[in-house]
Amino acid sequence: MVSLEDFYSDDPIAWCPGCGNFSILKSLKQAFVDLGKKPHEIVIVSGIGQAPKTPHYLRCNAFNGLHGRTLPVATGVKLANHELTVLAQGGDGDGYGEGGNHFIHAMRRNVDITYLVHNNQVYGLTKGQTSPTSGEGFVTRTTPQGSVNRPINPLLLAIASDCSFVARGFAGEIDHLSELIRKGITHKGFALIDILQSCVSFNRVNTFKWYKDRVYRIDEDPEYDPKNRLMAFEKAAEWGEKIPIGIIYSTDRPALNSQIPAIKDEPLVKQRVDPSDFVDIFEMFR
Amino acid sequence: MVSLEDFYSDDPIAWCPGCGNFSILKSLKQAFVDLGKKPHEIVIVSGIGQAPKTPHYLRCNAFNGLHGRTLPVATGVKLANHELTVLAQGGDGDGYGEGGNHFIHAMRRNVDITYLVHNNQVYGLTKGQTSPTSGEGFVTRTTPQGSVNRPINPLLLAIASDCSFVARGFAGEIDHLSELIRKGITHKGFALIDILQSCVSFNRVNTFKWYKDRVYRIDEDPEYDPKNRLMAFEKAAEWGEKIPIGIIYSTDRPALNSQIPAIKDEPLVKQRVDPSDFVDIFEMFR
Amino acid sequence: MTVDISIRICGQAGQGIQSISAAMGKVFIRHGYYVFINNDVESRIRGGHNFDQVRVGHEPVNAVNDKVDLLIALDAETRDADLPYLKDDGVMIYDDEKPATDSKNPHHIPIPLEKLASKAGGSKIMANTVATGAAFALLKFELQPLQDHLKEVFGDKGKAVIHQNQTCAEAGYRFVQQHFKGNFPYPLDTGKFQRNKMLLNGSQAMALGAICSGLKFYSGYPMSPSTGIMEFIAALGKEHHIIMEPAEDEISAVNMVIGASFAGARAMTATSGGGFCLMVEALGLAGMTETPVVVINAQRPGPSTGLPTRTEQSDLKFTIHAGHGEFPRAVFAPGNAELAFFAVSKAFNLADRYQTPVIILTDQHLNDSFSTVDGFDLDQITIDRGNILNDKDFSSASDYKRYALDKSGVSPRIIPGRTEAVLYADSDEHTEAGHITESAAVRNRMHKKRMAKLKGLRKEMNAPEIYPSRKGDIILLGWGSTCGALKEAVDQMNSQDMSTRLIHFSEIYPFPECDFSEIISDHTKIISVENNYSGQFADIFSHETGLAISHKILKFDGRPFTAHEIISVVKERL
Amino acid sequence: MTVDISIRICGQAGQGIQSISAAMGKVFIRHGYYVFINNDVESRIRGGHNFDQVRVGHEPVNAVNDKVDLLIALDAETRDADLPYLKDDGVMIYDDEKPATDSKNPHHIPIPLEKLASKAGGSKIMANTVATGAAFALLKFELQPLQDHLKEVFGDKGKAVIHQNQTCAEAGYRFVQQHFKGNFPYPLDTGKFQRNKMLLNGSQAMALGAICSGLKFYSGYPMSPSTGIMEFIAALGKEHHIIMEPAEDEISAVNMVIGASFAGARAMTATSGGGFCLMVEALGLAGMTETPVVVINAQRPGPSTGLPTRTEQSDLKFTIHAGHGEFPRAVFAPGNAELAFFAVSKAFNLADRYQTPVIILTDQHLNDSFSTVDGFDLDQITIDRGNILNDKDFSSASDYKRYALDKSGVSPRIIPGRTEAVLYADSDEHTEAGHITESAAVRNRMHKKRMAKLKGLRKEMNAPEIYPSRKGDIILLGWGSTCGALKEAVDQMNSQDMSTRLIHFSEIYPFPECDFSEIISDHTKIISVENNYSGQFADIFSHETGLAISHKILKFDGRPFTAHEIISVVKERL
Ligand SMILES: Cc1ncc(C[n+]2csc(CCOP(=O)(O)OP(=O)(O)O)c2C)c(N)n1
Ligand SMILES: Cc1ncc(C[n+]2csc(CCOP(=O)(O)OP(=O)(O)O)c2C)c(N)n1
Ligand code: SF4
Ligand code: SF4
Ligand SMILES: [Mg+2]
Ligand SMILES: [Mg+2]
Repeated sequence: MVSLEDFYSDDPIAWCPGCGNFSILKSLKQAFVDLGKKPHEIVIVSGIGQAPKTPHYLRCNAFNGLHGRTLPVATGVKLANHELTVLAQGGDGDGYGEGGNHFIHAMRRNVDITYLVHNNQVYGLTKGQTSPTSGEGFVTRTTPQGSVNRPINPLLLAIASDCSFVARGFAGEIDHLSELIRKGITHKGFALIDILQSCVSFNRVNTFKWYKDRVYRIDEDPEYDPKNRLMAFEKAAEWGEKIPIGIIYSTDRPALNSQIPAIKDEPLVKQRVDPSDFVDIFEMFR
Repeated sequence: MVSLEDFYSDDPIAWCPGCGNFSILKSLKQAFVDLGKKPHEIVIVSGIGQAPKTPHYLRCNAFNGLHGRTLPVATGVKLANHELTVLAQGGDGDGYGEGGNHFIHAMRRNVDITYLVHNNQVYGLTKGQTSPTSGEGFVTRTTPQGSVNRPINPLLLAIASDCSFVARGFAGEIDHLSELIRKGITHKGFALIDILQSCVSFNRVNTFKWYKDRVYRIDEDPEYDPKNRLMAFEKAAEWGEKIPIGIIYSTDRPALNSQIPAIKDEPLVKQRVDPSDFVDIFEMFR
Repeated sequence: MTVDISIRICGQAGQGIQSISAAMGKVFIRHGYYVFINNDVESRIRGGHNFDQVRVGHEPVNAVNDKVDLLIALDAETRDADLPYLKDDGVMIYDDEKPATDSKNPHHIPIPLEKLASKAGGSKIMANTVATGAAFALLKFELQPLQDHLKEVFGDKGKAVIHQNQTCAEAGYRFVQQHFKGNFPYPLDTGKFQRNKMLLNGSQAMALGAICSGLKFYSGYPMSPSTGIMEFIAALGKEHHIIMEPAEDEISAVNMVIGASFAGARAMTATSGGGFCLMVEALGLAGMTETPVVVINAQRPGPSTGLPTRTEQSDLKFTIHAGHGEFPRAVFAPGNAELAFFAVSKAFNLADRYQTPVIILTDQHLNDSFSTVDGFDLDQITIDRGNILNDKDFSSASDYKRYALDKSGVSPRIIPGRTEAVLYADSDEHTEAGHITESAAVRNRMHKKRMAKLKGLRKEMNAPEIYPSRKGDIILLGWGSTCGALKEAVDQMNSQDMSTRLIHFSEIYPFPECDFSEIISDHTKIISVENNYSGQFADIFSHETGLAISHKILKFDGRPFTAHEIISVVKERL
Repeated sequence: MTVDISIRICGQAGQGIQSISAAMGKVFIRHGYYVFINNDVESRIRGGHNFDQVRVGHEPVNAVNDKVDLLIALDAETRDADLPYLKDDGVMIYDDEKPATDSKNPHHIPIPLEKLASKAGGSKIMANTVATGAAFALLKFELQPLQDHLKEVFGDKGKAVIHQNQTCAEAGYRFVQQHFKGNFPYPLDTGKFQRNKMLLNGSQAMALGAICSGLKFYSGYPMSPSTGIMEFIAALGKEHHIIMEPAEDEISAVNMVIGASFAGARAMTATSGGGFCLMVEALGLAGMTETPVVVINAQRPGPSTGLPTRTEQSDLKFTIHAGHGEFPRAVFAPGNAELAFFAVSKAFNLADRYQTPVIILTDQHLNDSFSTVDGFDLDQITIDRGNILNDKDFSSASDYKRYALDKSGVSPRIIPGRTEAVLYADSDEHTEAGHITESAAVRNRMHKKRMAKLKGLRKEMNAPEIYPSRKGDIILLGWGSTCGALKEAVDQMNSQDMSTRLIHFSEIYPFPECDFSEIISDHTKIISVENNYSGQFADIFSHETGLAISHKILKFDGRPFTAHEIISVVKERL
């Protein structure tokens, strides 16, 4: 049995007071406890930004790599040892800006990892520039006249990529978010959880209240069927007065790691190799 | 008046006999002629692969850059001189693999360029490896057991990104393709034209006949409304026995280049600068 | 006595340290002083331990000092960490609700910063303005210039805000006047108001240099310590007709810049090491297609993410050799903000004239530190776009060949759309016409043509600065942002009868032609000083000149050198 | 007389040149010969001018020859281009429907290649098999071994295909026997069948080296000339339990590899210059997080896309300095396929033991050329995973610190999930526990710890090969794939009374400890030979050893050196 204490880290938290990341951290720990995962069974791969500092603030294996490169590293970890519970984690700039290509391709690969994007619609750590999810008209020091680009809708991209689990959470709904994370981890395949997170320092538009006033849970609508892709496209396109949270789309297809003959029997890291096993390999060249 | 001869290039063509690229080249020249564009008014930015050799085979300004980097270069060209007709052009690997991130972001930027992707579902120039659009089960030297990744559906990604003009053409329908290219160029904003192109050397699955047997023109269906995004998602998801070609989605939103105050009056390249204009700029530091 | 005071303002991120240093800087330069402001911040937005250090003098100041005369502590923890840097006769200001360890020290002055701020109608957060007022009182500087500054800064926030701030400043000022009975050893005479100096940081200087040289297009992705350049250009873009396009990643940024430059606009990008890594493939693209491009690589301590908000000079060899294959380039490493301004301008001209990438290598210390510049002489700036053909230059447009062979290595270019001619640019090896070739003979000619540019570029490189002009047995050797600290060290060593000279390089590659035979004899000791682990420039210097380096003073903890530090190591080693 | 014949097969891409060279190679090594096959192809799939050159000898052959004894021309245009490379007494085979310029030359043998192919029940495309048969007849080599080979190659295509091919081969063979009345000067004795030699290219050798050393994970993106490595690993992946994951780009490839390695699997990627550029940021990541990783950079002529299917050695300095900031690495540049096999194995061990990136720098000539190897002694391969802790090694799992300070620079690692302990790996500067730090003191310790690995690595580097052991006034200096041509040049020069030695480096960085005082005197002339424009290795060598280079022989047209070429330049210059 694991408890919250097992996930205690003594590394002092460097986030701003009031930042939405604190709640996400809480949800995440709770999800691990609920799943009964032990710290050493977990690997969190994170990028660079405010969000990616998260793994330092709990106890688990952590790889805090490059800005934008979480998904390839996490994919490598999972394929090397699919017995680990692997999460990738970063901000909206990290995941949808610098890491956009990996995002698209990780989804089509459908490797069994859970991807948490702390989406504050701004670049936090670098002090508030426009991000791929910043709204049109958003004024920052890089867009003094307001952003003129259409924001990325990560959920639509995910459904278009036939991502097998697509969800949106809100940092202000800790239990619901924790449940989404739990389900994402349990899901066999790539799980995207885009998390609305307020940034008290640099996003004065999409504040906690702004989100709070808009979000609603789709699981309260009995008609909504997350297996229906067309319905999912429609739901995912909703943004504005009302913003849906919950599982938007989910589909069953085999995870990459379950399709590779080389790891049918055991993970790569458990396979022992002896050079002398390979005497026959040279025959084809003789 | 321009004619096809104006677009003659003496550079010998290095494609395989029977390659679908020949037809695309033809459609492209025809589109320029039909639009009355002069060679020097056009810039084609291409990547690396078989498809990106295209601009050498006609007369126009050409920038044959890096594998995967057509869209940023083309964006830079257009923003520097929006009076030019700017096209970007490459293969499926170039555009959806190496260049995937730029693809997503060019669409949300909606810069007024036309993007032709010669989609042969394989890496041609490097001799036949699996590409992002290769079908599941496609056997190549990098996927000897058959590809297990879900292919990218570029049209779905485009619609999800609210790309303002999304079309699919087929190299086997030269006039139709030429018309799509013409419309793409006329369209004010980012126009994606994904072109089904047979590769006689490395794709023995998706052959000319395979495509020919499947494609049908959506403009023959009077009910189909390319302005309807949900309808577009549904149509774009069609792939298999029947493959739609034509304009799948189109929407009106201002092109990036029309929204930038700096080039309201004239393109950047026409603006003359004199250092002495800037005496006052230092005042804020005094 | 000439004044040379250092003031450190320390506290948590978010407490408004920079408003204090900015206020001081602005007011002091407007009263005839030279100011240098260095900031030392952590990679976080709130909390932690950060400081700005303001150095003020009658004479130019261009480096940080080890010890400070005045410490303004906005928070208890950082205060305790920074107290050791206070001179013995220095004075500290701190909030009285955060008791000092040694509260009996008469030079440690408790002030109810937050209380006064609240009382003055502001919130606690305006404690920084109270502290600014208090510091002005300690320095015996008049209050009015500060009040005028606050009015200017908060001008567009309305009268109420101005009033609150002025009240806070006055409260701090008065408090010190009433309660501080000690003696602050280095008062600052207010003197006359004048606006003949500028205070700006390296990022701003480079952005200005670019703008004044005709920059038309910028694309970038935020990365400390380069972000300031992008933000400054974005701010001025509308007024000066410059496009600043935020990119999805650094690869896109540099390729957009190449596209814009190909189309005829002066274009630039800036980044730091990690982003520069991602741009490296495109450098070769610019080299091969012969597209002018200016890239600023503002260094920070590596490897990898490293120390994002700190300084280092460890990308030198990487920058010189970045990119596969061989192609010509120039690399500058300006020594201070003023040199940086002109370096950008020269970079644009060389990029255009040689049709190849030019890289400016700076670092966090140069980019973020504010220094005082008398002004930039715009007459020194010329805009030379190189050899560009127009319709009148052709007999027949169809004969135009983009890569026509020429001994200089430079073929005339055209701007697409401006002439009837068309051009083919190609990243593959190509013929004169720009078409892909497999010919060994053509390859040889084209590669030699491109590489021939290095010869021309080498002649363009400025020789290093030798300072001062009189002889010295000891030579300090440096490059880039260490210039200020090195000059100060040289001055002090000379005043201490250690006959010393500086050789400082602001232009590095191709290594400038220079002859040191006049200044170096057999018993000269060359001591290289660099902000990196392995002495990268020392290697290059001795390889190029054949001169041996006697000692290397290397520092790689992310902090800039001080003159004092350099001198003590020199003394220790000699 | 010992045999040393060169055969060039030229034609358009798609005409099956490689089937001919492969058939010759396989049959000849199985009959006791040494074979070296070099290919010279354009970056296209059909058409153009391409050739394979097969060199066969009784003694080991490891380089290309300038002139050929037999030219097999599958097409008229390429034939005319290649005729100048035929020796005066050489023989040419060509299709009689594509008349030769000089059709009266009795050594130019028209054969109805395509007609015979069609008649033999195949299609015109099997002209290549007819030509193979014809060549065998010319060489006076028995037909049966070729027929056996065809049976083996087409085994899984069914009897009909085998039969067609054998018929074609026989038709060509008989045609020559009946019509060729001339004399082919260098017949090849068929000799005894034996299977004690291997014919393989550098890509295959490196893939095999990796597999035999426990490679478990590979990810890559196709790029000539590295693609062969990936394809070979993919082909064997299922049988040998290796994952080969095709990546969306090179950035993803190297980061996947880092992830897999972090998780405990031996992992590798390979690419060429352009892709390597994109991997450079991740090299620093591996350096900082101390994750073992092996990267192969197979060079081709740059800059940029350059000449995609050709060879060059121009990424050396870039590779050594690639990545911002400073971190330890090793760089190998094996001289031939056999050395390359073992280099990969050593690279894995060093990467694991020093927890840092190791780069293998090869080129198109090494990767794509086939050479004959007697075999690989697997006993010479050990798998050393370095210092890895397991549960039994801890008193308390919670005390584990990933970056515990150690003078060697190497801290024991754990494999995530295998122990109760957890680890924090970070690309920011970090504490011993792996958490982000801003401390100058910790930074200093950590950076020194990492850089200390260079000292250990340097001791691991093999000194260069000196060949032959006897003295020489002339020293040829080389590195990487030029080894074969250089050795041949040395042998020939010595036989021509030019007393010459080779110094050849297969391991380059950190520069191995080596002492040349024994072999170099004041009148030794060191001539460096490199496939690049600027003599990159010559610079490094003279910087490291203090020895001056007398001459540089540089070649950068994308084609490999021949011994003859080296010798003529030496003679010209001395
Ligand atoms: C290659 C590279 N480019 C840029 C950076 C600088 N950088 C660090 S964090 C960041 C953006 C952070 O925004 P986001 O990912 O949204 O995370 P947040 O801080 O908002 O949580 C950037 C641009 C970097 N570290 N590496
Ligand atoms: C950075 C980089 N990686 C890899 C390559 C090698 N490369 C050249 S073309 C190509 C793929 C071509 O496939 P595609 O884009 O589909 O074009 P096609 O040849 O099929 O038209 C690759 C991988 C390269 N030139 N640059
Ligand atoms: S800057 Fe924003 S995202 Fe970062 S810690 Fe502060 S509030 Fe959170
Ligand atoms: S390889 Fe395929 S895509 Fe390339 S030219 Fe040949 S047929 Fe066309
Ligand atoms: Mg963010
Ligand atoms: Mg393709």
